[in-house]
Order: sequence, then structure tokens, then C-alpha cells
Amino acid sequence: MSEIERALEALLFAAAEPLKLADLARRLPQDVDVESALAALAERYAGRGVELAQVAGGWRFQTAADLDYLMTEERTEPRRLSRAAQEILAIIAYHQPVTRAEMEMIRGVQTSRGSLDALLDMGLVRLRGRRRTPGRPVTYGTTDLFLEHYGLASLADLPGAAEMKAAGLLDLNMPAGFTVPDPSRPSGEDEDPLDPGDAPEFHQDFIGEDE
Amino acid sequence: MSEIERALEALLFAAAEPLKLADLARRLPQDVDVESALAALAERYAGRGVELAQVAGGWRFQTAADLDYLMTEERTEPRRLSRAAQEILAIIAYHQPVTRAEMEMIRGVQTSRGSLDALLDMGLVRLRGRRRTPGRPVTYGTTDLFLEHYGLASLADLPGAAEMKAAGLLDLNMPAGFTVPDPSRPSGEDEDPLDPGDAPEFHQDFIGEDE
Amino acid sequence: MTREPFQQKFDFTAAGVAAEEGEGLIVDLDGYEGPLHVLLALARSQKVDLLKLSILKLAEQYLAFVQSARRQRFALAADYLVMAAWLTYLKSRLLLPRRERATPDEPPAEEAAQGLAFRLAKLDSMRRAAEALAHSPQLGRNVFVRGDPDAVRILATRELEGDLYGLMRAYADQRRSHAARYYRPALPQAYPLDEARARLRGLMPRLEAWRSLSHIAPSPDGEGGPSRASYLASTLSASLELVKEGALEARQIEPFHDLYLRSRARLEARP
Repeated sequence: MSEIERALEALLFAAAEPLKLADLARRLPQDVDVESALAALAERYAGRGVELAQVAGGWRFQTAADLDYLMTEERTEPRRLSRAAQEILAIIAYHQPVTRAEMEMIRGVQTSRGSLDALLDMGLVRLRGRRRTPGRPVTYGTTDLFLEHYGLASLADLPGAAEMKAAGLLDLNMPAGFTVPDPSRPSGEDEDPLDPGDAPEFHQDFIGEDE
Repeated sequence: MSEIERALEALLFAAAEPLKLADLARRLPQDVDVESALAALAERYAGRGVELAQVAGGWRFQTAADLDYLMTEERTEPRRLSRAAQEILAIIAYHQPVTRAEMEMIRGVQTSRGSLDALLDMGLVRLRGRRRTPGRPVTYGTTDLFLEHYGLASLADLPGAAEMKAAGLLDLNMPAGFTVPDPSRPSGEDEDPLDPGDAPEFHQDFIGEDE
Repeated sequence: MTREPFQQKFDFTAAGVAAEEGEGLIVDLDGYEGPLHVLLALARSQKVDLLKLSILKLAEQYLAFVQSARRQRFALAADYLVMAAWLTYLKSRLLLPRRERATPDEPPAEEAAQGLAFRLAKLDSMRRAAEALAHSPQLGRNVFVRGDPDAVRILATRELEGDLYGLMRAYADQRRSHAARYYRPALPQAYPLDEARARLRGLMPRLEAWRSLSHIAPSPDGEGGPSRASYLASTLSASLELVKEGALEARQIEPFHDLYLRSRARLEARP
């Protein structure tokens, strides 16, 4: 394979759009016969999984048309947490067991149902129990999957305030009363475990709370 | 060219990030020997303008490094790492999981918040967990992005890692076999070479790697 | 972050040459360079591999460096001096005949010297590693992946994006912004003297009768700004200056009592 073909191959591969003959010639030594090198390259790729095609007056590599089925069928998107979901997850992780009302007190904004739903759905967050206060609100906590995803052996491994300060995430002069709770502490006596039969009720509470 | 190679070529070409063997296998017929097809494909691309590279536990097409001079238009001005940040990155890469205190032990200076921050921010470094020692300090490690950025198939491919390990240089405590000649001995041009019987293993391994 | 120019080589030639010429080291003393880095530079200037290093000579080189830095009035950070003290001690112990330095609770000096050599070898290997990484082909600088953004993209499967740092950041950002709502550390702000002076001059026409300093001095207006004490202090200083100029007169009945001020212009204006 000639050096010119190599150069063409690299340029066409890395280009953001089809390259015209002039574009290619400009980026190669002056006396090069770009056209015949392109022809040679096109021939080399003929019948392969990737082909050199002439489109809109320029050249580009593209996957062979007959392999379309590979491309369309298998596109997967990574599951990305929305910003709101990420924020809610963080609050639940550190403050668990925590009720919706408490989350809102800490965050200063309403917790959207969709985000919390998504977290429950992805199995990162679970219903832990009920707070022994009027209305017996449901408390939330994290799951084993949560630990697994973040590579934590236990909740005690969540980085605390000192690490956040060290990482520059928290100011060094936070107010005197500021603490980051230790989520591995025992949940205390103000929380009842969730009965299996309790679960359906949750749905009503949950929806009632929002609308 | 086999159909499998064509399919692999198309998939890898169209992929937005390195694809792992499992990713590829899932998209191909069940009984396919993906590994040997990949090897054949890699060989087909060897020495060309675009190469098949193994990075971060997966495979990707990339332009040949020697053609970087052509890529002036594609080049993005990378965020430059300060010398301290480069050193910290190397320490994390070679010693992970490693704590801040251990980094400081190696460098003999405090780790500035900015350097570690920048590495975390760029996604090259991540928090891995906590060391099971008093104080349970947070440990740091590198990310897949780090491997992708430096074109490494795995951490075992870090330059010189095997030699350093053999020389005991990656231990966080001084290895038992590490000795130096009597430091009170006068030195100078007329110094005797080391007695072969005295020569610590470190010498051969470490020096051999460099020269 | 510091935007250092990309350092191609950690070769310390400048440091090495300076050390040989007896000029002391040219060392970047602020930020990330520490005593260990200086020692490594000196060790390399011995031009033997780190293994054949004479720790004794190294200690002397380092002490000379510290001395010359002091001569040139460099402010050396404490850890440089701690290292100097330790090396002085190590040197004296290395020089003592073996028999005379058997202190049971201390590791032998040779062991300490070995430990230092190990740390230097380790730091050296990490510097070389950093250099090797910096020189290896990098994505976006030397190698490029496919550039066409609109084409079909096959993505590797990842179960979930996000890492612990992101989680910590999400948490810290929220708590911080919430805390910021009620907590604002107020830096003490001083009432500038010239402002006090100008204000006092402006008030002169209204100072025909005796008025107490505490009435004249402005009061804090709630949001930020200088404290009452600063207003009082600056107004007092300004008034004393005006007294000296003969524009004001001051009177105090007894110590710690309120100070009273009156304009002298009133007297002069009278025939």
C-alpha cells in the first residue's frame, strides 16, 4: 500500500464530512495524483464491510449497504441519569433512610416523580420502610445494585465531607452546623420496616402526594 | 474477506467507542469465532493508514500514529496537564488503588487540590473505594477513558509496568530485597563497579528497562 | 489548574549544570516541586545510576543547595528545611564508626539511607512513566477515531453511566448551594479613611454645635459594608486629622467618655 493511499485512508476516516478532491489535494504533497490513488483505494475496499463512496461531490468511507441490518438493529444507548435523578440519588445515598419531604427540605426544590421513578425502575433505589411520624411517610434507601455500580463494598465506603473538601467539591469554610450524614449508621427506631403487604399502599400515597 | 470480517469491520467502523468482544459477539451469529476473525482483521489493517487497535479492553479503528502530521484539522487542542498532574496521573495509574497519603509519600509533597481535581474532572481518574486501614482513606484509580486516551489495551500495558513491578518499584512499602551499596563509601570516578554477588536484582531490572 | 507548558522532558539539565557549577540549584520552589524532587535532580547530577548513589555525597549536595538558597534569600518552605535537618542527622550517623552508633530503638543509618534511595528510585520511575505516557500516542493528538458525527453510531453497552465522583459532586453541589442561601461568610470590610475624611468635610457646616462622635459616625446599613467599629475608628482618625488642620475642635469630658466635635469655621466666620 502506498504512502499516499495510507494518507488518504487516514484523512477520509477522520474527516467529519465527505472530502472533495481539492480538500484532499491541499493536505497532501503537491505532485501527488490524488485521483488515481483514490481509485486504487476504492478498489481495495470494494466488497468489504466498509466502502469508499463518492457522495455529494466528495469521498467518504461508509459501511456497506448490505450490512445495514447490523447497524440499525443493535443500537443501544447508555442509560444516563438525568441531572435531577443524579441529584436525588446522591441525597438518598447520603441521607437514607429519607422521606420525600426530607429530600425536598435538603434540596430546597420539589422532587419530580419521574426522576424518583426512574431510580426505582433502574433498581438503584428502593423503598426502605416507613417513618414513625404522622402520615407514616415512606422512606427511601439505596440498593445492592447501587453499591455494585459505584464499586462500593458497603455504605460506609461512601466518601464523606472530608473527601469532598479534599476534592474541592465543598468549600473549606462551610457553616458550623454543616455535616454530611454517615449512611451506614443504624437507621434508628423511628423507621418501621416495610411489610410485604404494605407495598401496594405506597402507590396511593405516592400519587396522592404529588397531584 | 470473510462475511464475519466484513461484519466486524462495519461494526467497528460505525462504533462510537471501543467495542468489547462481548459487544461484538452479541451482534454476530452465535457460533462465530470472533477472536480469530478480529485477529485476521487486525492483520489486514496492519501498517495501513487506519489500524485496528486494542484499547480499554475493547477494539477500535484509529488512524496510524505516524500520520498525525496530516491531521491538523482534526486535532483538538487537548487540555494540558501540569507537570504535577502528569506525575500524579502516573502514580495513580501504576499504583492503583492508591490513597492521597501514598501519592504524597511518593512525591514528598502535598498533592495540590487543583491537580487531582483536574484529573477527576477530565475523567482520567476516579475514586475507587476505601482502603481498609484506620481512617478508611479513599483510594484512586484510572478510568476506561484513561486507557482510551493513551491507547492502552489494559493497565498491564502501561509502559515499563512489568519491569517496575519486577524491580519492586511499585510496592508502596520498601521491598525486602531493596538494597543500595554502603552509602558512607566514598564515591567518584574511581568507584569500583558493584560486586556481581552484591548486585541487587533491582539494578538489572530497572536499568535494563531504560537503556 | 496550572496551565504549565507541556514539559517534554524531565531532564533537569538546568539544575544539574547549576549544581556542578556550584551555583546552587535553580529550582521551582512554588507548588509541586518538593525536597524529594531536588534530591532526585542532585542525584542525577552525580551521573551514576541511582543505585550507585552515594547518599553521603547527596546529603552534602543538598545541604549546599539549602545554604546557597538561603544566601540568595530564597524563602525555603519548611519541608526543605526538615529534609536538611534529617540529612544532617543521617550524615553524622553514617560517618560515625559502626560500633559507636548502636542505639537500640533506632534503625541503622544504612537502612534509612536505603529507604531514601528507594524513594528516589520510585519517584524517578514515576517521572519516567509520566514522560512515557506524555510521549505515547494520544487520542485527539496523534491518533484519531472516525470523524463523521452523523453516521450511524454503534455504542458499546454500558449498563449505567456515572461514577462516584459524579455522585459526590451531585451531592456536594446541592448542599453547597443550599448552604449558600443562608450562610455568607462576611469578610471584615474597613471604612476607608479618605472616605471618612471627605464625609466629615461635607458635614462641617452642620457641626456648628458640639456633636458626639457616635452621632457623626455612619451606621452600618445592614447588608455587608464596614462594621460600626470600623465606621467609628475611621471617623475618629479623620476627625483628629481635621483637628490638626485646625478645621475642627474636639473635646472629651473624661477617659472612655464620648468624644465631641465642633467646627472651627464658625468661630472664624465671626468678625
